[in-house]
Amino acid sequence: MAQPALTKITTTFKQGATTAIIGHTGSGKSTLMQLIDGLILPTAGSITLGDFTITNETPAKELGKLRRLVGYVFQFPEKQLFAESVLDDVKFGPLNQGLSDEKAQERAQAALEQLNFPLELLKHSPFELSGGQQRRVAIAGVLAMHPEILILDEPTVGLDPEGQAELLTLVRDLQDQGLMILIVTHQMEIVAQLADEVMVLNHGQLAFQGSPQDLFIQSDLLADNHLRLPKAIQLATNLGQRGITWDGLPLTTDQLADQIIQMWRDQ
Amino acid sequence: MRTTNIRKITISAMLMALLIIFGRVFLIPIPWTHGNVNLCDAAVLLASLLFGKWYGGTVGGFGALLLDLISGYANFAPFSFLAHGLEGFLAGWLYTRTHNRFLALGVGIVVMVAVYVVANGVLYTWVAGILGIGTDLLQGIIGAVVAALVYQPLKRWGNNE
Amino acid sequence: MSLVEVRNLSFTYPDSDESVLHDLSFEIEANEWVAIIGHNGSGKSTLARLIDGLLSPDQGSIRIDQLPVDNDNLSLIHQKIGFVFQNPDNQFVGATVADDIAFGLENRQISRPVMQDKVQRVLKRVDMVDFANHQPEQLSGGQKQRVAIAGILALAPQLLILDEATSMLDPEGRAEILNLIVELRRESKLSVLSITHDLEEALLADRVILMDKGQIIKVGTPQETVMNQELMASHHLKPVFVRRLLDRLTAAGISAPADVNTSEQLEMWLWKQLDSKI
Amino acid sequence: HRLDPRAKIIACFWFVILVFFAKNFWTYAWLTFILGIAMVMTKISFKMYWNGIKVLIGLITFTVAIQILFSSGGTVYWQWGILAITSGGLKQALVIIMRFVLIINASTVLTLTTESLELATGLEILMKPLQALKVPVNQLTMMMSIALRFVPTLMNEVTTIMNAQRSRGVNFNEGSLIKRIKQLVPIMVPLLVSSFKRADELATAMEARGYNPDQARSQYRVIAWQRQDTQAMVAMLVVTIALGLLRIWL
Repeated sequence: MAQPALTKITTTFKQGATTAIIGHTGSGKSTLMQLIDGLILPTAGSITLGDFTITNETPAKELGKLRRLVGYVFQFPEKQLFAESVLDDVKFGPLNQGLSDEKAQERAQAALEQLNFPLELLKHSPFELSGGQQRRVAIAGVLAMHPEILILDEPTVGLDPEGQAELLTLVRDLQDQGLMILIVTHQMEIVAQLADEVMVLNHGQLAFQGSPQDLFIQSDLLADNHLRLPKAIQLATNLGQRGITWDGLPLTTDQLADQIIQMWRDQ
Repeated sequence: MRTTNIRKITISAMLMALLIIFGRVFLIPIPWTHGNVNLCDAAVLLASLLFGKWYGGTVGGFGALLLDLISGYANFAPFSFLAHGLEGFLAGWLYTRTHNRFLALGVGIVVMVAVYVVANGVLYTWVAGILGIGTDLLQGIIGAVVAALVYQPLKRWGNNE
Repeated sequence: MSLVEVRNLSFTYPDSDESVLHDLSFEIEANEWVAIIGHNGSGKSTLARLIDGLLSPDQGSIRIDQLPVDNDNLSLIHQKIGFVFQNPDNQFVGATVADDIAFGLENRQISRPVMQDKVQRVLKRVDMVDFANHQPEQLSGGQKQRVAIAGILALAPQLLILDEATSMLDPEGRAEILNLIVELRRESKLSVLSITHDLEEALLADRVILMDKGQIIKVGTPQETVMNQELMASHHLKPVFVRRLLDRLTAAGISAPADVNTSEQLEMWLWKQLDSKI
Repeated sequence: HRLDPRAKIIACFWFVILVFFAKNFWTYAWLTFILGIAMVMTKISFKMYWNGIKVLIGLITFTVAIQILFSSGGTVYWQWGILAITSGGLKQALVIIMRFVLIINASTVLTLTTESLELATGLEILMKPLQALKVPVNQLTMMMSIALRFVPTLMNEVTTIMNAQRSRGVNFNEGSLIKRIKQLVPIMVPLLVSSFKRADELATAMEARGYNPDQARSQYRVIAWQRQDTQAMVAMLVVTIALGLLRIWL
């Protein structure tokens, strides 16, 4: 424990916005998320979430309350399933919050429905489901707790392309509902498609915070952090270097296509 | 095509790793003794319930042997080998034969406690042996309760031949 | 003479009544890179396991380098095929990197001096010499997969099977592994069978087999398969970037010449078109 | 430190057996002296050794107290019913304390100076003779080395699972014994499920890499018995003879 996992980070996260947190393995991303969820306490400094302030001396009871604000979907969340039925597993969080069985069941069903989970499987064991279904059950278990801040750690890793697309749609739905989301990811496509803001951590220090557009034009910063641009942005960047001017760097294939078509027609 | 046999080795290895983890980090503080009991018996008994006497015995015996060697109780290692080996073997054997969880786990922990009484008696004095019964028995009972609770949702992975 | 010959292969898992593969036949030539694509549940991983003799087929036959894959030839088959699995952690047997690389050599009872020499050589090849005594917990996913590949190279197989070997890695690790494979193929006569649902990865192959519901839907060059947007979409695969952009442009009445197929070609063409227009 | 793990394991058990043959003051003093030298040679702080004893302090205190109060013989210093403090009792208590301390510290020396991987390798070779009894030693040692390899991996998994459960509202380290036991279910079930999955995948990977449980394998990792190991064994022999002499003459 000689080296601090995070050093003197000062930052704010916007309410209702989606922030992507990126950085290579060991950059301190998970540590930061665990601090925000009160799973570990800061050695020095503080974190404020709404009315709560976490410091080194925050008692365990307070942390319990804090964790109700934050929903944390861990990497490979399906690995956390344990109950004998899907419904019991999703109800676990709400019951821990002290809700009645009825209310917990209501919330569980609503969360599963939002995730397009086939409700006829409610009584089945979660271990009988496919990988994609298991992940949806696990995410439902967090959403059923009605968090105000949602942390997603590498939510698409290990899913097939269809599952990945479904998950991105879900995140967009949650964004539309005004939920504040923090996504830890290595995938720049996700940053480009979903994030309002992006934060780059490097060896425990804040290397960048700003909009995805601002990040993607900083080639040195990207190279230092071993970040690869998505193909669409890479192409746009290369064309930019060849003298083509964009009306704001396109972030997705669709945006790139739109701008090219526009340019073509303008001539 | 040979995987069944190799699977026996890998499953036993994972259960041994779990035994070491349960023995080293899953400690339940016991209020009136200022001490902890560890949960390695839960791992032994789960191995017995899920996979029968050979797994129970092998995992219990060799897992406990390793656990003692790496946690600084080398003096106990041969006794632990015997205690947890017999515990796992008998619990597995009885469960396969009778399907009575209470009997299987009960006999398993009684045998384990008995071996430790002898171990303490031989190593130190008989007084120490008898004094150890309390915590060993408690540890065994807690291990058995945990094993019984966890066994239910895990049954489908068992292969109690 | 093909390296891999699959004839009328069918397979059903013992505890299920639905068959996973029906009547498959195809070949892989020596020094060829074949990618099998298909979404989850298409049977592609099962197929790879059958080829390596890790499962036994219900019907049909598989030959590797003329040798039938059956119980009598298993150790020879495993000698000819190196298999990299999806989860880097669950194929790491040894306590350290060097121990893990030696695992396959130990199984073949190679003498210790020869082993030491081989371990050093493949460590150098995958650029992991400094990590020889590291434990798996100290490595990234990409590094673990490199160790897995090193362990295979030490045995000098003829065919390398990659079963979703990059799907649990971050983009950097994925690029590292794919570059390594491309280099290895340049240096030796290694054949590759890669199983993936990442079409960008399949673009690197010489030939692509599209599978769905246990059947081969189409076999062809990446151009004929991966670049066929309709075909990919109808089998739930996410089209590659170049194809999607070209299709968007075509829909708007902008058509690229037929020889524009890669990101680089697209860049050159767009530059010329847009630059001349400005 | 640099000894062959086999030498260390043998020396440790040898020493523990010697402790049983210690009878009088001089024999204990001799063994304490020898163990003291070994402990100093490890260059490990005495705090670590104390930690080993601390765990058993309750048991030691109880045993000693009972030994003092219930033993008889020698001068009686204090008596109340059947309880008595006698010189014989005190002497026996001292002997027991010495036994505890010597045995515990001897095994601590072994553990602190030997990595678990070395221990497993040492154990493996010491078990080899059992092969004659048709014990599948190769398979057992393969199990043990895989077990040690996966302990850190599964430990990380435990941490993640516990964090995930805490963020779902579980408060560990709180509540009655029953509640604590129940809280283990959501940790242990995922842990076991994932271990079974790992075991399955690992078995397939091992087979693909040419592993055959019934076949002999060559060894990449070897431990070599060196002159210093023989010296250590000779030293143990000297210690034993000296102990014997001390027992007879004093």
